[in-house]
Formats: sequence, C-alpha cells, structure tokens
Amino acid sequence: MSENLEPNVVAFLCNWCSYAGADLAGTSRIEYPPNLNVIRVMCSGRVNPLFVVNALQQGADGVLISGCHPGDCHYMEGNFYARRRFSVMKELLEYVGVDARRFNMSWVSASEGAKWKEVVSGVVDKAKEAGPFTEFRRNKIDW
Amino acid sequence: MNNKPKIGVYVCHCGVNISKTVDVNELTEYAKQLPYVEVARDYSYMCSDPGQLLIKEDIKKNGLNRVVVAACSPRMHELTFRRALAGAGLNPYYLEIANIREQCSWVHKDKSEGTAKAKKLVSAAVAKARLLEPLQEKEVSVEPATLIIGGGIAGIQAALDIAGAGFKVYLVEKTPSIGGKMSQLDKTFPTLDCSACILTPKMVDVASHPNIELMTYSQVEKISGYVGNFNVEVRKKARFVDFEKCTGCGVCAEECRLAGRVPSEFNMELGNRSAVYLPFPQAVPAKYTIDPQRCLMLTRGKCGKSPKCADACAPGAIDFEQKDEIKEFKVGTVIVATGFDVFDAARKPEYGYSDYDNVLTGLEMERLISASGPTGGKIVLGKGEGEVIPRDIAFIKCVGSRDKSTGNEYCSRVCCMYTAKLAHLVKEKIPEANVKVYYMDVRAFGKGFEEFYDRVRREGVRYIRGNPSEIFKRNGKLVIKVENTLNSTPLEDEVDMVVLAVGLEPRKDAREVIDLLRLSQSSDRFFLEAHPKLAPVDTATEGVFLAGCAQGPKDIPDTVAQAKGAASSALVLMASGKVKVHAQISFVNEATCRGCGYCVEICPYTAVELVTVNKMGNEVLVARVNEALCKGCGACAAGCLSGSIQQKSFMDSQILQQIAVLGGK
Amino acid sequence: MKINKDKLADFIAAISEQTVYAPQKRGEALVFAPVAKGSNVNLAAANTTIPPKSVVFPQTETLLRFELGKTDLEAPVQEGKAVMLGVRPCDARAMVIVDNVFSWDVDDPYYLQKRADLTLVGLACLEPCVNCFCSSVGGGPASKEGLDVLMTDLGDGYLLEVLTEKGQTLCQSAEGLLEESVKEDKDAAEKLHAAAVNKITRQAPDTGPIPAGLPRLWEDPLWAEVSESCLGCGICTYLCPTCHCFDIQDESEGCDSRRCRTWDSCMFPEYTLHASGHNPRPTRRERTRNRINHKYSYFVDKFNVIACVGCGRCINLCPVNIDILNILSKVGEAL
Amino acid sequence: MINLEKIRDIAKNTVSRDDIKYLIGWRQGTYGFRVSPHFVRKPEEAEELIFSPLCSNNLATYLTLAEKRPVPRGQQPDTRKVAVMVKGCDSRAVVQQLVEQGIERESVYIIGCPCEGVVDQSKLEEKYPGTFGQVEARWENGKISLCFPEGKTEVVGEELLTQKCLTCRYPNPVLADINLREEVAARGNESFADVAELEKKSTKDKWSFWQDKFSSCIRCYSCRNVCPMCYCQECILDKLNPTWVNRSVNISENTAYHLARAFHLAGRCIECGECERVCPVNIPITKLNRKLTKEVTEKFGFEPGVDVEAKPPLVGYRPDDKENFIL
Repeated sequence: MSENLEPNVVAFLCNWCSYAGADLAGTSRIEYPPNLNVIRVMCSGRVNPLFVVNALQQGADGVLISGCHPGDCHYMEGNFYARRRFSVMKELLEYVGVDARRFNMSWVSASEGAKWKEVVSGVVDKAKEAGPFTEFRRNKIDW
Repeated sequence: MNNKPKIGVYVCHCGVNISKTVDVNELTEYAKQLPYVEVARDYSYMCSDPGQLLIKEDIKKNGLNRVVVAACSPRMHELTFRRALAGAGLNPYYLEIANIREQCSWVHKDKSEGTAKAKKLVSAAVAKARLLEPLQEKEVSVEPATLIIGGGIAGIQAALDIAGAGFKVYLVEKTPSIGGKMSQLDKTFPTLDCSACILTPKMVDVASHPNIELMTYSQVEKISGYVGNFNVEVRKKARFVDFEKCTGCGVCAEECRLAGRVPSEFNMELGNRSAVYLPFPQAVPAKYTIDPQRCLMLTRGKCGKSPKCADACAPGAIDFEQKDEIKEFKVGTVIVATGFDVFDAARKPEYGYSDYDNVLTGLEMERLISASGPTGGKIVLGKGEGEVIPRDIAFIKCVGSRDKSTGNEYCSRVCCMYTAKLAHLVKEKIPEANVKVYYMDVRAFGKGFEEFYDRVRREGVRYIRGNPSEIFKRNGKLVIKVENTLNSTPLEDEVDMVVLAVGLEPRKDAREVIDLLRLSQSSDRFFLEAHPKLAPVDTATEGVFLAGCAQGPKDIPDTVAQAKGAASSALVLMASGKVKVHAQISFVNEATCRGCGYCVEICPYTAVELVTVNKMGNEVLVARVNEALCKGCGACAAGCLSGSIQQKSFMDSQILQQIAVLGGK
Repeated sequence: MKINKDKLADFIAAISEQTVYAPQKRGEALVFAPVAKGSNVNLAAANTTIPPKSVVFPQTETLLRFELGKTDLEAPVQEGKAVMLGVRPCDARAMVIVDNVFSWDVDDPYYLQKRADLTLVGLACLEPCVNCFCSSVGGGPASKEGLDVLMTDLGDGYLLEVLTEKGQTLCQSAEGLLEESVKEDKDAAEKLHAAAVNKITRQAPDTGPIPAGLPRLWEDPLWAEVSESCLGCGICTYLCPTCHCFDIQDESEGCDSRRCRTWDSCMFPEYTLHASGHNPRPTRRERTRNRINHKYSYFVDKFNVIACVGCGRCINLCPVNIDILNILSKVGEAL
Repeated sequence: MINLEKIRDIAKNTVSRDDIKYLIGWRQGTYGFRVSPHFVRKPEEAEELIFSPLCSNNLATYLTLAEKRPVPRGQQPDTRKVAVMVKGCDSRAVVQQLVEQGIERESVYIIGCPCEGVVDQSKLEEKYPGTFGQVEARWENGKISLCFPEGKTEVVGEELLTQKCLTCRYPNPVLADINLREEVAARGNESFADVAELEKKSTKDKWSFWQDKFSSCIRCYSCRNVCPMCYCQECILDKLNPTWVNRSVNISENTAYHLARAFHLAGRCIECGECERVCPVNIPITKLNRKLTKEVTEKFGFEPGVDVEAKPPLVGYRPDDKENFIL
C-alpha cells in the first residue's frame, strides 16, 4: 500500500455547481490528473464532516469538498452550513496532526471548468507532497 | 420480495468518446467479478434504443434488481436510464451511474490510467447500488396559471402565447407601462421597421386579453412553494390615480404645476414630463401615474391652493390617499423576463460621457432620432438658440462589452448592429454628415446582418479599426485619440458628437429576483440556465423559466424566440396538469431521533418540523419531513448527530460504501 | 531459586525466543505488552490498568477471514509460546476461572491455544492497594493458583518458586542467571506474604449464602438503588479479569473481510437488544443486577466458583463510585 | 462558607414538594476521597447530602441519562420535576440541554451550587496513597482543608484543583431556581493556553502525541456516557448499519472514535471535564474538546451553555463567515 506514491483523493461535489463544473471540464476536454475520484451529492451541505474522517481512514491521502460559490447554492444555504462545519473539522484534523494539505475545500461553479482543473491539480499535488497517509489507515495488522 | 442484490453493469463506449481512453472490455471483465454482479456488458451507445433494450432484457431474463450504467454524466442520461428501468418493470431508482466520460475518458489521456480510474468508479457505483432502495415518485397538481416577471417584449410575447393557449397569466411590470426597452427604440435592425409600430399592437393585445391580468407599476414581493404550486405576493404600488376612473385624457399632465420640469426616463432624460405622467404616448395601460418623488402634494403635502391635476380631472381619478395594495395568488409556473440594464458609460471616464453633453449613449441617440423623441426626431446639439446640427459624428463600439476592465468579458451582441443602424439613420437624416465608427471587430452574424453592414458602409459610413484611448475637448470640438490598428497610425479625429455603443448588463436589481426564486448566475452575472445547450430556458429551480436578456444579451428576434420557448416549457407543465416531485428527499427514523431540532434549524425550506409522538407511553419530540416541501438537499442529514434523518438515494450507508471503494487503494 | 534484580533484563533476553509479556506503559495506562528492545518493564507498580486477560482473550481477535462474494474461509488460530512476567496472583486465578468458559461445551481454539502456549510467572502482591479484597473471595496476595512460577520481591532480588513443568522448563532456559535460594529467602518470603494478607483493608461479606440467595432478591429495591448512578459504561466489565463476554462482528475493507470478536459488556444496552427492538434488560437496573448475579450466582452454579477475584479494578475506576463490596454487603443485609 | 444544614434543609423542602420526583445531589463515597451521586426521594435521605471540593460529578448528566421506562396502558407517565444540584459548569450543561430540547425547563428544578473549584481525584490519591477511610473536604478562604478519619487535618492549595477550575469563569450557576449559597468570585479567565501550546507543535509531533494517547483507549465509552451532551437514543458510533467506527479496537478505529466524538461536541461542550475525569486510561480528552470550543468561540463568537436562546453554531451560519481556508 504505502509504496504507492500516486496519491488517492476522494472528492465530494455538489450536483449543481461543482459536479456540473467538472462535467464542463470534461465537455471542454480539459485534462487533469486521474488521482481524484468524485462522489456526487446534491449539495455540499449534505457532506457529513465524518465522511472526511472515514475517507482518510479508508486510505484516502487527501479529501476535497467542493460546492457552489457563497450565495449561489441551489438550496440557498447548504454551502454556508458546509463552510462552517468544515472550517471546524479542518481545525480538528490539524490539531490531531493530520497534515493540513490533506483536507481541501473549494467553490467551483457550473461555469468554471477551467477552475476545476486548477483545483484538482492543486489538491493532488498537495496530497502528493504530504505523501501516503498510511498511519491512519484501517490497518489489517491485527487481521 | 427477496432483495438480495442482482446487479447488472453496462459499460458504454460512447462511440470512441469513452473507449479511446478506457479499455471497455477490460472494464467489463472487471465488473463481472465484482460482488453481486450478475451480468456485465459493454455496448457502443448505451443510451440508444438497442442499448437500453440490452438492459431491459437482462432485467427480465436474469431478474436483475439493480443496474449500474458506466457512461456519461448522470446529469446527462440519468433520466433516460431510469425510464429504461421503469420500462422493464424495475423501480427507476435502482439505478446508479458511473460517470466515466466527463470525469474520466474526456479528462485523461493515458489509457491504463483511464481504465484504472473507470474500474474504481464502476466498483464504487456497484458498492452503492447494492444498497439502493426503491423510491416512489409522488405527483403534485400544477396550478394552470403563470407568473411573468417583466413586461418587455419577452414578457409580452410569453404572456400572449400562454394566454393564447388558454391559461391564466399574471404579467407583473415594475414601471407604469409595459413595452420595456424595445419601446424606446426608433427603428430595428436590420429591417429598419419602426419599433413602436410592431410593438404597440402586441402591447394592446396584452391589455385586452381576457386571460392576462396585467399588473404594471407593481413588484413581486414574495414567492413561496414549489413547482406547480407557487404562492405569489405582488405589491401594486399606489398610482395616486384611480385606475378605473382614469380615462388617460392627459389634462392632469397639462395642468400639473411641474409640467415639463421633470426629466423623462423614457426619453433618457433628454426631454421632460410632468409629475403626473404617462411614460410615453403609446403606453399600456394608458393610465396616468403620479410620481411620488416629484409631486408637490406627495412630497410637501401642498400644491398651491389645491392640486391643479385634481381640479382638472373630470372623472375625479386623482386620489392622493391611495395606498399600495398586496395581491396574493397562486401559479404553477414562473417566467423571468426581467431584461437588462444598459452599461453606464460614466464607468469609462476616458470617454468623457459625464463631462461633455455631446457624448451620448446609443439609447440616448435612439431617443434623439425617434420622431416621438424630445427633439421630434431632429439630431441636434444644444437647445433653443444654441441649437446646432452636428456634422462630424463618431460611434465607438464595445463600450462596456468585451472589456475586462469593466468586468464584462462578454460580447453584448447587439451593439454592432444598432451602431450600424444608428449610423444609417444619421446618414438618412443628415446626408452630408461624415460618420465614423471606431470598432474592435464587426460581428454581423445574424440573418441579414452582414448585408446591412455592407449597405451602411456603401452609404459612406467609415469604419476605423481601433479602440479609442481617450476623448477630450479642443477648441470646442471633441478629439478622439485612437490608433488605426490596420495601418497602425495614431489618429486624433475631431468630431461634433460621439455616440457610445454601450453594452448590455445584468440588471442592478437582479439580486432581488435571485433571492425570490433561488436562481443562480453564470460567470457573466446573467441568470444561469439549467443547461447551456439542452435547457437554455429552464433554470435550476423547477417550474421557473428564463426569457430574454435576463439570461444574456440578445437581439429582438432571439428574445422573442426564447420567450416563445419559455412559454411552451411552461405550457408543457400546465397542459399535463401535474408534475412529479423529488423522490430523493429526507426521511426520519423516529426510533432514534432525539428531537433536538437541529434539522429543523438547518432546513432552508422549513420542510422539517418537530412533532410530539408517543413512545411506549412517553410523550417525546421527533422530527418529521414535509415531503412536498423537501427539495432533497440533504443538509439536515449531515447536521444530524445521531444519523436519524437521512436523504433517500444519498444515505450515509450508501455514501460510506462509495468512500470505502474510492478511498481504498 | 532466585534472581538478582539487575539480572532481570538478561533473564528476559534468555527466554526471549518466546514472546515475553510484562507490565509496560501504553499511553497513560499500564498494560501487559510484549517486551521489545528498550521497552521499560515495570514490575514495581501496582496491578496493571488492563488485566492480562487481554493477552489470551484480546479485545479484538480475528476468527475468520474471507472475501466478499467468495465462499472460502480461513480460520487463523495464533500459535507461539509466550511468557507473562509479573502477573498478579488475582489475575492468574482469574484466568483459571475464565478457562471454564472457553472449554465447557465446545473448546474455543483461539483462547485455549494461547493458554496452552502461555507460561505464567506471577509476582506476589506485597503492597495490596486500597480496594483489594482477594483474600475474601478465595484468593490471596501470594496465591499460587494458575501460576507456573511465583516470584516474591526480596528487595535486591526475586525469589522464584517453580510450581509446574512449564515453570521448570522456563527456568532451565535461563539457568545461568538463576542462583539457588536459601532457607532464609523462603522464610523472608513467607513473612512478606503473611504481612501482605494483613495489609488488605477491605473484605467481601461472607459470600457463602450469596450464590443461593441472589435469585431471591430478583425484584429487591436494592438493584434500583445501586444502579441509579450507573453511567452504563464498560469500565467495570472491560477491566474485570474474569469478564469474558464478547461480540462477534463482520468487518470488511472493500472485499477483504473478517469475522472478529471484540470485548462486549453486559452494561451496554445493545448487549441484550433484540432485532425486534425489544430489550429484556431495558435499564441499568437490570444490567447491574445481571452483572452481580453472573459473578456471584450463575457462574457459581455452573462452575462452582465465584467469578470475582477481588482485584478491586471495578471499584478503583468506576467514575461514580459504584462499589461492588458495597453492593455485596447490601445483598448480605437483604438476605 | 458551606452550611450543610442549610443545604439539607433546602433539599428536604424540595423533595417534600408534590411536583418533585427526586433530587440528585452528592454524598460521601464508599472510601477515601470518593464521592458518589445521591438520589434523594425522602426527606431523611437528604441527611447524607454534601457539597464539597470533592463533588466533581456533573449531575446534569442524569437529567438526560434517566431512562424513560415504558408506561403501561391506562397509566400516565410521571412528569414531575427532577431537582438537580449543579455547580457553575454543570449549570451550563443544563442550559445546553435546554437549547437542544433534551429536557424541558418545567421538568427540572435547578439548585445552584456556587463553587470554588473541585479537587483533582488523581492528584489527591497520588498525594495521599492508600487512603481508605472517608475523607471530608471543605473550602477555606481559597484553600481546601481535608479532614481524615483519624482526625488529622491537611490544608492544600490550588495545586490540587482540576485544570478546568483554574481557568473557570462560571463558578456561579448561569441558570438556577434557587442558589444554596452566596455567589463566589470567578477564579480565572479563558486563554486556551494549553490548546495553543499543543497547536504550536509540528504536525508530526501532534500526531504522535495523540496516537500515543489514543493507543490505550479501550472504548469503554465512559467519556461518552458521562457526557451530559451525549444523550442520543442510539449513538451514531454504536450504529452497525451503517458502521461509522468499527467495533474492533485498534489505533485507527480509536482515532476515528475520538475525532467523531469530539466533533459532535463542537459548539456543545460546556467543559465540565467529566470525560477526562472518568477515563480509565487518562486520555486528555478535554484538550480535544477545548480546541473545538476555542474554534467556535473565535470563529463564530459562540459560547455553549450560557444562553438558552442561543442557536448552536453548527446549525446556523453568517453569509460573511471567514473562508480563508477555502481554495
């Protein structure tokens, strides 16, 4: 596992802005690294902060949450709740010694295919710098 | 029913769109050995009929109870495949889509990488599919009525179409008259027919149509509810003129003490009106309105001995006591046709719009040229004695368009042609005038546009390629500093008059509409359509449609076309009379709910409430979801500490399965 | 035999072809952990926070390995000789008591294999702690039950009493380091043992009538009384050397899966929660009652021994001072 | 000055009322310095009540811990009030429980106990090992005097107080129906110095610090069960479908457990410190909770358990919340 230097990033995207933005990047054939896999939710407000803990525990080297720009949430407020929850979760993670580069949050709108590429590349690079996050992985040692 | 998962996986080649970067055979073989996968097939176009037939047959033959389609974005074909499932008698929500096109094959080059990622996406989809549950789509009835916000040509056209189809229309216009910007234009390009002549009949039709309730000088205050059942509150501002009694004779305006002393918005403040006024002669409704900011009675409480308008009004329509009224009604659909603002030329100080009277905007020029305008159609500078006819007239294009410095990167699409039109009209009225047009590019893309552009040049209008850097005054004349980029010579042209071809901008009050209807904006700040190609008049909010420049700059024919599009989209809903509401909504496990009310606080739609239930003889609070109001955002689910409130199709259990696969190496 | 304290490290080294477990710090807790280079063994401190049962009955143990969607299984029974150094007599007795459970109807290979592989080197308690009451539940600070060797701290060194074959073989493997003990050492040890017994401050009430009597107190108000302040946490049971309840769970990562057993506690509501939602032990009252009954009645009926060795852990660490001796005396009064 | 007579009289009057189910207070424990919760139903039981520097237990926990037994058909549930003795910190728990509707105001009778700080059990037992006989303690002008059964009296100072008491800003209950003594002066003010200190460490050091602590966790859930804010019918961490944290006990699951536990207390922890006190393996749990308290205080200007009307920070938002952490 750990010798795999290609980072693995799990991303949670809201259906209306960020997922659409990622689709747009696809439609516009904008190339970016394949190390990031997307889970589609209806709203960034749906993303339970414990998902992040779980993703890291499952073996993700980095996590990204992306939603609509403030004020653009399809559900009006979802991304505001997400912003609060994750501003706290981020602090908690860093406090227990999880490398800050492993947790990321972004606003990507349906029209920002190019920005999506920037975000992905950035997040993947950071995860790469931080290195494989083996310490927290559900270890099979006692298996 | 025995619900042990029997999953079918269907890998789409999408021609070569997917297969060129993803080894579809390898992917299919991989899918075959995933747990609970019964069959896995690949096909050139899954969305095609034969593709869908594959799925349907497998469902029937192999008794599949879950389907995973590895193809394009769910935003593209989720519905298509749901229908396929339903067609084969399987609940449409037993479908999970792995997006291996937009987010895999189209964004990666290396085939092995692409294939590897596709495998992960598919196996995550399979993992989630295992836990999918059947959902019921509820239907709600659609109120057979439409609210149209904005009474410009877009709103008018949409209103006429919908009313013509026999449905009720509430047309709400902010200003005292419908007609919008089009009513201010003189002629229309490229055909040069008179704007008023083609618009007025439509305005009259609107006023007289039995199905249309016209609310001018009114504003939408509140819209609640959901598709098919919007509750609308409209504020009808006090006109201080009794709508029924007013005959539109106009005596009041003549008598008004401020007659000719109030700048007229319609004439771009080049001309004046009274405090009690009709915006323009052909205004609809032909009912007078008292301007509360100007009227002496309303501002100071007295107007001479007694207000002359009131004295003069035979039917006694003047009523200074009139109050705003709130009108509430229910509609099934909404069309947003709020139009645009013209770019404020003062934001390009280098062009001296705020410094020099003889620097005008396009729309001001329209009024100047218009026979119904302040000068009766004479192109003149100055007033009375000082009145002179300009000889050298310059047009500057792309003012506030295609210009990062103003934040407007987009092309306003009409300026090229209205410049050509105005140039032509100038030539027509002042044949000896020499007219120059300073341009970056000429975009004459529409029907008859290029021909018209040629014609105008043949008429002697000179096109100079260059973006003026500055306009200043030198001994009474305006000097345009510009570089002719075709022969790269710097010029300082002296002219009498400059017309700035200002672009189109989102309305300043767009925010109000956004908050009203939860619309979103595209990067150009115009309202965002649901899909740029396939749903250009729909919005993210079901039952709400866009028409005209509210969605982006357009000329009249495009606006009318889009208005008709919006009208037909609204009609589709109203004609069918019912619409399916979200199935992927939240639900509460009352057994574990602790009734803390966090979800109630969080829900943006007040769809969750706390109710008292009896648990084994004890009265306890639990949350409950109103299914009609829930929009399925899931914010409550993420906020619930005990995981007692969940969102169907996006349950913790399902998402955790995806995480397990995508997180794992 | 005896060994000088400064030889202890060499002794451990000498027997280290076996895994040697000894009290060490993990976090803030004292636990039995395998001795590795540089780990500092602490025999001096009082009893370990977590009882040595964790070595033969780990808190988490894999029973089966399998792959999702496949049918072949693997049952990994861990083998390998091990020595437990410095285990207290009460905890050693506890193991003997728990042995009953894992062998009475079917033999539990996971547990029994580890037990068979394990040599217990005990250390007599010369400084019993406040809540020790081993002497009143059939044990004692120098009880030999279940031990293969008993060590007694004589200050400069330890006296080693070899009690079994296993103990014998163990000592042989470290012969060079051991010296013959003399009579004085034995006498000194005897004295210390006797002194230790007198240092024990707390006594359980006469346990004689309790096993038979408890069932009669089924509906007695005392249970509500003693359980009212209970938080329903797992401290008393997890840290009890004789508590042996476990839960079996399947865990998977992607397709790799395992069936594992983990410690469970009868003080948790989930412990008896039925799938139907019905819970035969709905409140902490029933759970506390069960805990006492199990130790002092059911177990005695079945194996004729009290499932409590008086180590005092549950008293020391109960956050709300629920004191098993207090409960027992209430039981005594009620009978 | 504590007047036990007065306290007991108040208790007696309270439990004699028809609308009071029972009163929760403290009594001397079974040995040494221990104190245990005391449920008073009859006036005579009030005689055992104490209030002293040894009364660490946050009794507000029992308001939400109380099991709702099934009510047989035809019978009415007992809706009488529960009277509870609360110190300053404990009272904040009651407030937060009210905010979350875990309890109703009319279902509790709050007896406020202005508190000069409680003693750290472990520090005491370290200082006086092997103390078996019941020790009584009382506050004496800023110091604490301990009376041992054999008659000996010892006076100790602040060094024996728990950490939370040294920085306590709410020694007096923020909400009470009756106070059983005059108000006392606040001892410290919150600086989160301990948190800041840990924050300064390198990522690596922070990780190894916490991993070392979490490694010894046996998941007895005492930290959760003792918490007055943890009263879900079924804790999400006990759920099996879905399973957020595996039952298996290893460093990874333990870390996940403590992260989830701490996060769920963000903006809700009222710093009574019970979680840390009860931990059998001495994990510095409040260090985690206080970090989150620090964040909600600094980011959202929110302080849990002081205002019954206040909306918990994570179920609200301000459009202009800081988002400097967003890419």
